[in-house]
Amino acid sequence: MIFNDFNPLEDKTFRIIDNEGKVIDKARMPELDQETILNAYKSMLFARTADQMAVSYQRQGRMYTYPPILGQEAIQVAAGMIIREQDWLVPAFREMALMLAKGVSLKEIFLYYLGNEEGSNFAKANHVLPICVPIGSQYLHATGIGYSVKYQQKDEVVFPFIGDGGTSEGDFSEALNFAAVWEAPVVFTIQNNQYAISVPVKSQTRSINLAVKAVGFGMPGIKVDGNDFFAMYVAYKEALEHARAGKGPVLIEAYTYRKGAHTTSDDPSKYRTREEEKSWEKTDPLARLKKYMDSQGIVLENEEELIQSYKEEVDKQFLEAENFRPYDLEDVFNYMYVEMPDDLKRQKANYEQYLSWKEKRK
Amino acid sequence: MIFNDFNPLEDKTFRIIDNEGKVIDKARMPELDQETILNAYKSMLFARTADQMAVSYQRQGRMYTYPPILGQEAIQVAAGMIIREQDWLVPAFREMALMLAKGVSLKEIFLYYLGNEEGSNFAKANHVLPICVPIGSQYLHATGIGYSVKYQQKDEVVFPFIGDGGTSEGDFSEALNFAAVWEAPVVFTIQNNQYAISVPVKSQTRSINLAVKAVGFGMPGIKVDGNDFFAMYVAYKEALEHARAGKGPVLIEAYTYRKGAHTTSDDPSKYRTREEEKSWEKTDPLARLKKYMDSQGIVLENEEELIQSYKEEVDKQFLEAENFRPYDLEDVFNYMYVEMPDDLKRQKANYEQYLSWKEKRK
Amino acid sequence: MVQAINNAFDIKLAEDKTVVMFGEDVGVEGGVFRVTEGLQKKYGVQRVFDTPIAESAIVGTGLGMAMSGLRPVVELQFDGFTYPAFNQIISNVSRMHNRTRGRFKAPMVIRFPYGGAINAIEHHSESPEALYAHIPGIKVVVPSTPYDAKGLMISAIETDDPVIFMEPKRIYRAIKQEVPEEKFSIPIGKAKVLKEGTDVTVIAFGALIRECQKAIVMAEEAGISVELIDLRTIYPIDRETIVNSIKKTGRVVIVAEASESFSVGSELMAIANEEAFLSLEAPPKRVMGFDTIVPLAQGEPYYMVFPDRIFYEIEKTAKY
Amino acid sequence: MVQAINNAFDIKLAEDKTVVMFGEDVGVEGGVFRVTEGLQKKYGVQRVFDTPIAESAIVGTGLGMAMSGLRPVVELQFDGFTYPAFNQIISNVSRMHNRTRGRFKAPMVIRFPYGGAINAIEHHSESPEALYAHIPGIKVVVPSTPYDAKGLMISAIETDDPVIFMEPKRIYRAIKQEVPEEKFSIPIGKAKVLKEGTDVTVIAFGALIRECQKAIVMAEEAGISVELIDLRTIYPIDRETIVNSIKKTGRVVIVAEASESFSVGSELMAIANEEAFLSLEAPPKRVMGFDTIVPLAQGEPYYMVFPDRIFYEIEKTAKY
Ligand SMILES: Cc1ncc(C[n+]2csc(CCOP(=O)(O)OP(=O)(O)O)c2C)c(N)n1
Ligand SMILES: Cc1ncc(C[n+]2csc(CCOP(=O)(O)OP(=O)(O)O)c2C)c(N)n1
Ligand SMILES: [Mg+2]
Ligand SMILES: [Mg+2]
Repeated sequence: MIFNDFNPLEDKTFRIIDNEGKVIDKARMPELDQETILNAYKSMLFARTADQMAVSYQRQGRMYTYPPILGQEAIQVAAGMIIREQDWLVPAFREMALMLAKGVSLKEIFLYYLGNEEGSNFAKANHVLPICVPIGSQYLHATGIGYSVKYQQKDEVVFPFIGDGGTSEGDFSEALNFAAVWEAPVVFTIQNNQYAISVPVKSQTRSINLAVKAVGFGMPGIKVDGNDFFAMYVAYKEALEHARAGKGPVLIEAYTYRKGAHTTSDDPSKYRTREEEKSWEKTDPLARLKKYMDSQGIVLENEEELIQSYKEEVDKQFLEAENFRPYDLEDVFNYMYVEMPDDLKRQKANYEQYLSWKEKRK
Repeated sequence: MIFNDFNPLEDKTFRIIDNEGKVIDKARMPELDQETILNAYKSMLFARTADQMAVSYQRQGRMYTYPPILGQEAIQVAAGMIIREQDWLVPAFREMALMLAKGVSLKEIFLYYLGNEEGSNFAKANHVLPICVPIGSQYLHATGIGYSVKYQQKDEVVFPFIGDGGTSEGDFSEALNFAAVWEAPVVFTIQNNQYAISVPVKSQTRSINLAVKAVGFGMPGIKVDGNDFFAMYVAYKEALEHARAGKGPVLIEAYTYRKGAHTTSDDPSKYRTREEEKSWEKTDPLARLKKYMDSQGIVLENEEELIQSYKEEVDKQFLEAENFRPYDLEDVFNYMYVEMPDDLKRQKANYEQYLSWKEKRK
Repeated sequence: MVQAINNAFDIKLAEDKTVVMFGEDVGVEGGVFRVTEGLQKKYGVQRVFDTPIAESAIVGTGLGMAMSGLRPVVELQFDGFTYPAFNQIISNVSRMHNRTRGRFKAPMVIRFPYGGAINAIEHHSESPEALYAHIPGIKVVVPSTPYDAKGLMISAIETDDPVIFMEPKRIYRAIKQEVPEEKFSIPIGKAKVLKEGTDVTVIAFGALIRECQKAIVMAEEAGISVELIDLRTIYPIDRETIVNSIKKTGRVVIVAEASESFSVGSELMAIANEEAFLSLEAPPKRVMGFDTIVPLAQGEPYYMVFPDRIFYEIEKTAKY
Repeated sequence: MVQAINNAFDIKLAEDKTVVMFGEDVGVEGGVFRVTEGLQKKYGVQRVFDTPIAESAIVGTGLGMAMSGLRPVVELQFDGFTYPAFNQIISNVSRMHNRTRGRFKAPMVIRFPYGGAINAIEHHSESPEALYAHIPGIKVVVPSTPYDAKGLMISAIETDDPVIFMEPKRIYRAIKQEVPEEKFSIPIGKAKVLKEGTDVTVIAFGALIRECQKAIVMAEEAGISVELIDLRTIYPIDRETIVNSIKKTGRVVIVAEASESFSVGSELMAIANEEAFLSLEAPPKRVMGFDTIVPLAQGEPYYMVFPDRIFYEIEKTAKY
């Protein structure tokens, strides 16, 4: 069990390949065939393409905001390969690649950032919660789902996500505590991308790392190199097995770097240096995996064309989102309750009267 | 430093005398003269007397409720000997003995449980916050005071208290985290008395103990035998020095047992066995200290008379509380704001009109 | 009322395996007011259980359960300890259905004892109904009798929307009433006219219904005919019943225990104006708590609304 | 307005060493809206600093500081993220003075940007003033211009009571106004008559004052004389100014962005009834948000209160 071998109290980091793509922990290298590895890389590439296009749509004024995942692709693609159809994804708001893996469409993601709640009404994704903006609160939902699936004796595992900053919220601690007490099948992930908007993780906590927070709740924790696809893959694989075996929750700190801005309205140059950004370049998850592939003779053919086809796909989805049916007055009122109460009917009717007055005045 | 020697990760407990009052850790036995020890015992005895009388006042229907400290006297008397005039006490609600040590009067404590806010208006106690009923919230106030005294470069240390159950609240974790990040001079105590009303600590958390929760915030933590007066004394002494030296916060788990009921409206027989209660009898903090004193020839003379005089003192204070000036309409309105706003003046005036109508009707 | 609510739980736990119940001391102890007494023994620790002390977690995990096939009924131990869960309630519980356009529902009951006049210490005497009623997406229910408590609780558990269920702790054991053993329910969102009358409408809910009834005896003796409405549900509020009565009497007195500013009293006065302005013969009047903290026991007699004061205001309104 | 508030901070930080300022991203970054820009550089990291992400802690530690000699001004990043701090505000901050009979004061400012119409994502567009105004023991302030923001902020920092200071984010940079560089203050608890008129009183605050002003232009063109009141402080509310105006015009339209039920609108209608019943010539009217979550950007045009709709209601009220 990697959870026993990498003690966060000693600040150990689980890593399989180094920055040059060289395998440094052969014993733990997962047995994946070439195609699987190639597909993983492709998924990362697709995510990165979509991410960059999302940023540019926003710059073009065609989308309101967007939180880039640039640099965090390995974590999410690895998780996406382990998380099964029946498992639950409980995202924070920076899990685009993982949401895609779980069956959310890019169109839906775009629709959300185009300001339409239908973007959280995933048509094909099973067991995926909408993104959660109030930081930390989603961790509790995950623990509750963990209790629920255990109670119902279902073979389902819950995968909640949070950022490094989110670990400071009380809800984070409460969720870990309840999950441990309930021995709930929950695999908690912290995407430690070093920043909470402008605040570096060293201002967030004095603990030697974030994985160590598991100790206070009596559950295993591990710090994993989040830019190492293989390490993340193995960590999730073992975590899933751990949870399925009824051994309760685990905490994974995925150590990574937010290469982009916090959201499209943020300017990182206000709070971090170019040098720092550069020093992380060499850990880039795609570049590392690519180097490994090169060393193994795993060839991605026609990369340019592939990216071109990805771009077309992304653009197609974005256009679908842009051309989604117009937002209606109904959409404001319809979903507040399972059945619309009289009060809302009255308010809606009054508003319609106003609208017809407005119509007439024209 | 005891904080280095008793690693909570190994579930070590710091203890100086055993249940028979025998010194088992000579090296760490504090140098206290006989009189000091005698006085400590007397303080514990006074607290116990007052506590038991409080319970009986409540039984007589002369007080609304009361949370007994029975069994937790050593922690509080030891802390009371270390905490200086300028230091801050931030209580939960089960720190009667410690509040007395800090200059709160029994009369005030009784007045509170007689249903009068004047019971939190301590006339002579310096830097003592009122009891705090919303569990955990007081820990944050303590951290804020810690920041404040550090910012103002004052030689003051903050001593917040909480119960074992309270460690599950988000505020508990947030307070430890902020204190660690700020390196604030705060000595956090958990009085682990094994129960949160009816819920045993093993249902509260899966951590191996409560002191270990310090690890997740990068601060020292220690589990201390809370029924061992000497161990508690040394723990507080070192904690105070640690904080004064600018080394930041520490966490002390005082391992003890709530011998009484949660409050006077609780019946522990619903949720715990007589056997369990009995098994804790032999750890009683007063009995243990007494045995030590006996072995050292430290004699408490005229114990019966002393207790009698304590009873008279307690009763005197209770009567003062009972005969406190009657509660007035003013007392409802006067303190809501520093200056009473018009709205409250209006509401008060309206009420007075009603009162005079009522008067006339008689 | 304790009995009646316990009975509602018993019925629902027995007939629906998706109902689970938890909170601080609700399991072994059966709740500090014994509302869940005996249920853990009968239905097991998986279905009725104690949690660590963390209200945000109690509600937040409850939401997770509600989204994944269960119907959690969670207890917050007292009114004053609901606030650590406020963020979960307003940001998550109340919105999940709307946010996901109905893809997820949140069928859960958040219940707690509320109100004062039991000589409690601080934070044990609050009436936060206005805070919760202002939150779109939840329903807020307050029973005033054992019968209502049972019927409304059954509805609350069966409703697919999240419900805040406030239990008037001071009448937990005060009212003796025969409540049928079998299952029945009372619709959420409907007020009840408890007594018809022609001169003044009195609107109240929860524990204060009893105080109003005593005041009404005084009023009738003084020749004033009073119509009494029990709101039963604070939101969605039953405008129709309220307005019909005000139109009839032209005068309305609103009785509640919370601080009066920005309260349910304010809203009822607004409704009176919006829907019955031309019928109003006197200014609608609220008889409520001051804009102060609920005082400790010695101060409660000033703060609390007693029949005397209600009668005083009914009379003034009737004579206006 | 960003500039004016920043200037108020600059003045208070310079003249009073007990003023400290903190929150998420307020230090290095100067706040996500740049309201605290440059202050950390000028006053040091001990006085203006970033905290971990934990709103309960930001407010709770602020209270501790306020009780021990400081005057903290804490920022909560958005309206929708004030709720994790709700318990600290209602259970601790608002009560410390009363609980200890004045032995401890809690001079602190809890400030946050509020309101919608900026095309933000979820939880960034809320108007929770009614929730805070219902809490006894705190003051709730909302400025509508840069000048007011500066003067009210100075008062808020100097007041010995805790103040919730809501900053209308959508006009953070929208209004250009000359604001004197020197120190001045505007009293908390006083409303302002922005424009006199005889037919209808319009009451609003914060960002919607501008919308009202536009509506009033339309109304005056239609021959309706409107008196406009800016509340400035939600609690303690300035009954006198409000009531004098309603007595004069006999008609009142209340404009705000929050959900209308159990809101500031409800309270103002209650006040109109309590104090000016006999002067009312038309039912007081609220023009407010629906009882729904604030929709995302595409739905905001329906939810938000625009001049058109205000004028529509002014006209109806005037013609009543
Ligand atoms: C309760 C709450 N407080 C504040 C915010 C505002 N906010 C949005 S993202 C963010 C930083 C989050 O940092 P982190 O948890 O590290 O996640 P990351 O953005 O790096 O993925 C903050 C403070 C929020 N969304 N929710
Ligand atoms: C926020 C909050 N939730 C619930 C309660 C009700 N309550 C009062 S005491 C108590 C148990 C406290 O247990 P613990 O922290 O172990 O302290 P002890 O009573 O043992 O000293 C509970 C749940 C409360 N006071 N505050
Ligand atoms: Mg981060
Ligand atoms: Mg305890």
